[in-house]
Amino acid sequence: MWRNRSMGIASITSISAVLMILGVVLILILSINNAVLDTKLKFDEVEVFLVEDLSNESMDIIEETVKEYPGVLSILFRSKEQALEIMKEEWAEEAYLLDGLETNPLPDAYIIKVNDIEYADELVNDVKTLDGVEEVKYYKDVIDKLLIFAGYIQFGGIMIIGILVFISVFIISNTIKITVSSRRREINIMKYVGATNGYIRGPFIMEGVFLGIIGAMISIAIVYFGYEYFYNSMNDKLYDLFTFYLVDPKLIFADLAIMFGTIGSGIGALGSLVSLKRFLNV
Amino acid sequence: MWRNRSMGIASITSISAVLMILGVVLILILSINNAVLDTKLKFDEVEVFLVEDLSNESMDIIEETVKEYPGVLSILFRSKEQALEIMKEEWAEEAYLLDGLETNPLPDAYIIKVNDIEYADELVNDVKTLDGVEEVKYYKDVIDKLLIFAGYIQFGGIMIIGILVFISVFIISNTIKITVSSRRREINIMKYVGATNGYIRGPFIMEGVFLGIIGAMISIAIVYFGYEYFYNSMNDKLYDLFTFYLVDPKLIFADLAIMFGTIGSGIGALGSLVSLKRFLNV
Amino acid sequence: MIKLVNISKEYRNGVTALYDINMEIKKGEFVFLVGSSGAGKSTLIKLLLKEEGISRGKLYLDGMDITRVPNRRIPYIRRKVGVVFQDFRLLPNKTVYENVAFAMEITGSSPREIRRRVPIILSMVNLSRKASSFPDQLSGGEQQRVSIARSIVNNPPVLIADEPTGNLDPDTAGEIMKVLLDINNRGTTIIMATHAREIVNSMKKRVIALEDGRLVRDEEKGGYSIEIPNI
Amino acid sequence: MIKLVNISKEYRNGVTALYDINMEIKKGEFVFLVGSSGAGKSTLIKLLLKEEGISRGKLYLDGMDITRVPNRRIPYIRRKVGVVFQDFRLLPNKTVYENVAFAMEITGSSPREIRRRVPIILSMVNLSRKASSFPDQLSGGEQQRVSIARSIVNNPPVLIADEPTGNLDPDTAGEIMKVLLDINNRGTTIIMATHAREIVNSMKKRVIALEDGRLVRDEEKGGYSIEIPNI
Ligand SMILES: Nc1ncnc2c1ncn2[C@@H]1O[C@H](COP(=O)(O)OP(=O)(O)OP(=O)(O)O)[C@@H](O)[C@H]1O
Ligand SMILES: Nc1ncnc2c1ncn2[C@@H]1O[C@H](COP(=O)(O)OP(=O)(O)OP(=O)(O)O)[C@@H](O)[C@H]1O
Ligand SMILES: [Mg+2]
Ligand SMILES: [Mg+2]
Repeated sequence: MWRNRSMGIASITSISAVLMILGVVLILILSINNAVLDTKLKFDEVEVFLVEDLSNESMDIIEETVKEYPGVLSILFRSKEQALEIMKEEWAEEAYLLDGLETNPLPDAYIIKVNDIEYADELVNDVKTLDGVEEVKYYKDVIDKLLIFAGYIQFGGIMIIGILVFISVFIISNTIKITVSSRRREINIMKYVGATNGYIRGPFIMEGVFLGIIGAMISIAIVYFGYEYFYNSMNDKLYDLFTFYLVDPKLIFADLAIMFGTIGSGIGALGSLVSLKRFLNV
Repeated sequence: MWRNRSMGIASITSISAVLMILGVVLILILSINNAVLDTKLKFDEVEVFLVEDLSNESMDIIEETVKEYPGVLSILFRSKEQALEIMKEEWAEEAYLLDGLETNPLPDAYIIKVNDIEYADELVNDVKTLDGVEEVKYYKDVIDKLLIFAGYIQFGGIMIIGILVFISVFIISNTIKITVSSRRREINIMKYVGATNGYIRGPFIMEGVFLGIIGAMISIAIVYFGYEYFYNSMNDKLYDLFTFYLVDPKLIFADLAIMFGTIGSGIGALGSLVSLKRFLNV
Repeated sequence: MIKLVNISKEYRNGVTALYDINMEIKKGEFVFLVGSSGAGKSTLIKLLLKEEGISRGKLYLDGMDITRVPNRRIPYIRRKVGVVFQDFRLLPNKTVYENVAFAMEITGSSPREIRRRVPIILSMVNLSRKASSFPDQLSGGEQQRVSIARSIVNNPPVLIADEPTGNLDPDTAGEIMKVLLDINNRGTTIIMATHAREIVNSMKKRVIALEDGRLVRDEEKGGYSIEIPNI
Repeated sequence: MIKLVNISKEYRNGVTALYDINMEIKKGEFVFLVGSSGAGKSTLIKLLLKEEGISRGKLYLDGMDITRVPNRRIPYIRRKVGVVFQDFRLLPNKTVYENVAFAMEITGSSPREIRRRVPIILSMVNLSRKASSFPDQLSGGEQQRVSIARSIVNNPPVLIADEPTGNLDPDTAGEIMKVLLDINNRGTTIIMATHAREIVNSMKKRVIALEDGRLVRDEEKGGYSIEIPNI
């Protein structure tokens, strides 16, 4: 009785521990994904700066050329005056610096919204060669860096999850192996009395699944409430910068529950099966 | 034979797994600490903006007042011209905007370097009331936000480590409990033949320590080489922003080794002791 | 019922426990298996139970060749052969009642049938008072009687007993022998390995003697030793 | 050597296994403990070995009161009392040789002494050939002989044996009894619980009989049962 209880607790603990870490890493990855996606959306424009006093014809050509490209959502003209206004707004406190300007040194520009900034290279190269285009600016570099960086973190996270799952399956199958091995005598006796493999296997697999599901439930509870608490306290403090990208706990609860339940009971069942195998050949 | 081997592997795996995660979290916390420390150093100045054409007397008073404060490292005068130069440098590409200025709208200022920006509140409040001071700017808010944020992350990290250590001690002591329980008969027999508790305990504790140290060695190797690889590949790609704050693997190796070794063997020994206790009362 | 043809058994560590054994046991027979310690009695029983593989020779049960059978068929063979082990082999987490009931459960007996039969069997081996005890709360002899109860509860056509009276006082042993004789009279074939000279000599049943792994004697109405028991 | 005063034993589950036992066993005596299955023989032995606590009464060993002793002193009491268990209790991961040597190691014997003595003891119980076998490679009787070898290897002043011949054929049992008599003649006090009527009757030693937990007979040169053995 004591032996089984202790080993059950061990199994549940390992399953919960693994799933908890899995949950944390998952939330991290999801949040980073969120951030990357959002940043990509924000940087979805190409700025085309024009030479001073461009003719209407040249402007038409530019507009036409741009509009032909797939992935272009809209093209908008921004006059130098509008640009200065926007700048003043953005500078806020330091706007007084702009008040001292003699003339408006900013150029007219087209603002092109695109689908996905990653595929704007061709567009940019083409537009650059057009008459009357002074300079083309877009945030490809920033985005590229960000993407690579996010990729690294995601890769790292997935690696950690992979290692963890591997380790956990190992620990759990070992725990169960030990449970089974401590019941070796019991299994042997059952076999000698004429029990079939299925008859013996049944309860062990049930137990494995049961332990797995309990472990999953515990870890879901801890991860969910812990994360919700963290999420809310972050939001209270208004660290928008960061918490803006945190996934909403409510949105992931169902996914977490299904995922943890599946993984937990799967590991439990598999662990039992694998570890029983060697003992059933009596 | 097989039983012991399998359980040994289970113990080693759990110890390694825990220490590995511990290592990753540690490195994360250290790196964040680095970043915070560095940011704090960068934001170690208070800017005191002066009204236009301030008298030398008022300036002297300000200098004297400031110098009296403990924690003030230096006080430097920055003229409006110097300020504009610096601004132009910083703006680089957009410096042409400043060329259009009629007059220099920037104020003269004192730049006060302080020991720790966190304790500059009093200084700032005092200086604000002085004659000829237009405005005082320092990055207390930014730093505060950063600190609180870093604090959260560190707190989270330490929580995770705590939970992990707890879980791991539990798993390991359970694994060893199971090892011991599977040797219950053996221990009983030894006791009946007249073996003392010390005689029986010895090999088990040795085994626990041994397993712990092997687990520690494995996790050190994985964490160290894995992190070194990550570190180097990040440096290659020159993501200075981020990798600047990563701790150098070479610097932490010794600490990691000592820490992991101690924790690993400690957990092993403790686990054995704890789990043996109930079996020795025969 | 059981037929052994030229059977030999060599253990993996090189010990040859049985050499070239031939015997045939008919339905309803009562056979004593005797021989000194290490002669090969338990090994022979392990072969009949498919607990150990057969090195050479052929083994038949009920006309079927069971020398080699796939693992999944072994449970069904074992259900035909009740067995009392020298070391009892009781499930430590189950009570006496549950240990016996368990043997019925695995063969798919109905709960009602189990509730009816188990108490009868327990009273046959004089253990009704201990029905709710666990094995480690029993004396050696009591554990042996549980083992016996479990082996006969399913009414197997063959019953194999490895020293079923080894840990019993003569009175209890006598009662157990009565139980065995009783089920033997109802048609169950019984093979009993034993060292109990008095029991063998008094029962006047077939005796098969092993000596260092060889069959050295096979006698109807034999005695424990070779000298003919005084009449 | 051993003195029991009004000893009773009640197990935690409420079973009272011994009632009010009084006896005194002198140094160098050979005592048979007889009684039917469940009479309390093993329980009495467990009390002597401090395996179970004593419910009421007093127990003396070698003049010392050992009714209650701190746990850390128990190993030293057990070293004075060699024991052969009904269920052998061999270490499964050690060979026959190592199982016997182990009992010497824990008492701090020198490796040389161990190498000298273990083979002698193994040949006394006729197991020299099996020295490097593991317990599960032995027959029941062979395991019992290992258990006997281990119990006498340290020359304990008292030897307790719980049915040491239960799994042995009469010849091997006779040899074991010769070994026990031999060490008894060298001064070792021996208490042997047994069901072997022939052995008890032929040895003419002191017999203590238990019945349902009560001491019902204590006879010098007694027999297994109450009727005086025919002369
Ligand atoms: N698993 C095993 N591996 C190797 N040798 C074994 C194994 N089991 C038994 N033996 C050896 O085979 C021989 C026969 O053993 P077996 O158990 O059949 O004897 P037995 O007649 O039942 O003796 P006993 O009356 O003492 O129980 C012995 O020499 C024993 O040491
Ligand atoms: N651990 C225990 N807990 C409860 N009851 C027990 C325990 N051990 C033994 N008993 C009971 O105590 C009584 C005496 O048992 P004991 O083992 O002393 O008998 P025994 O004389 O050695 O019998 P046998 O000859 O069958 O070995 C029996 O009724 C038994 O069921
Ligand atoms: Mg045998
Ligand atoms: Mg007993």
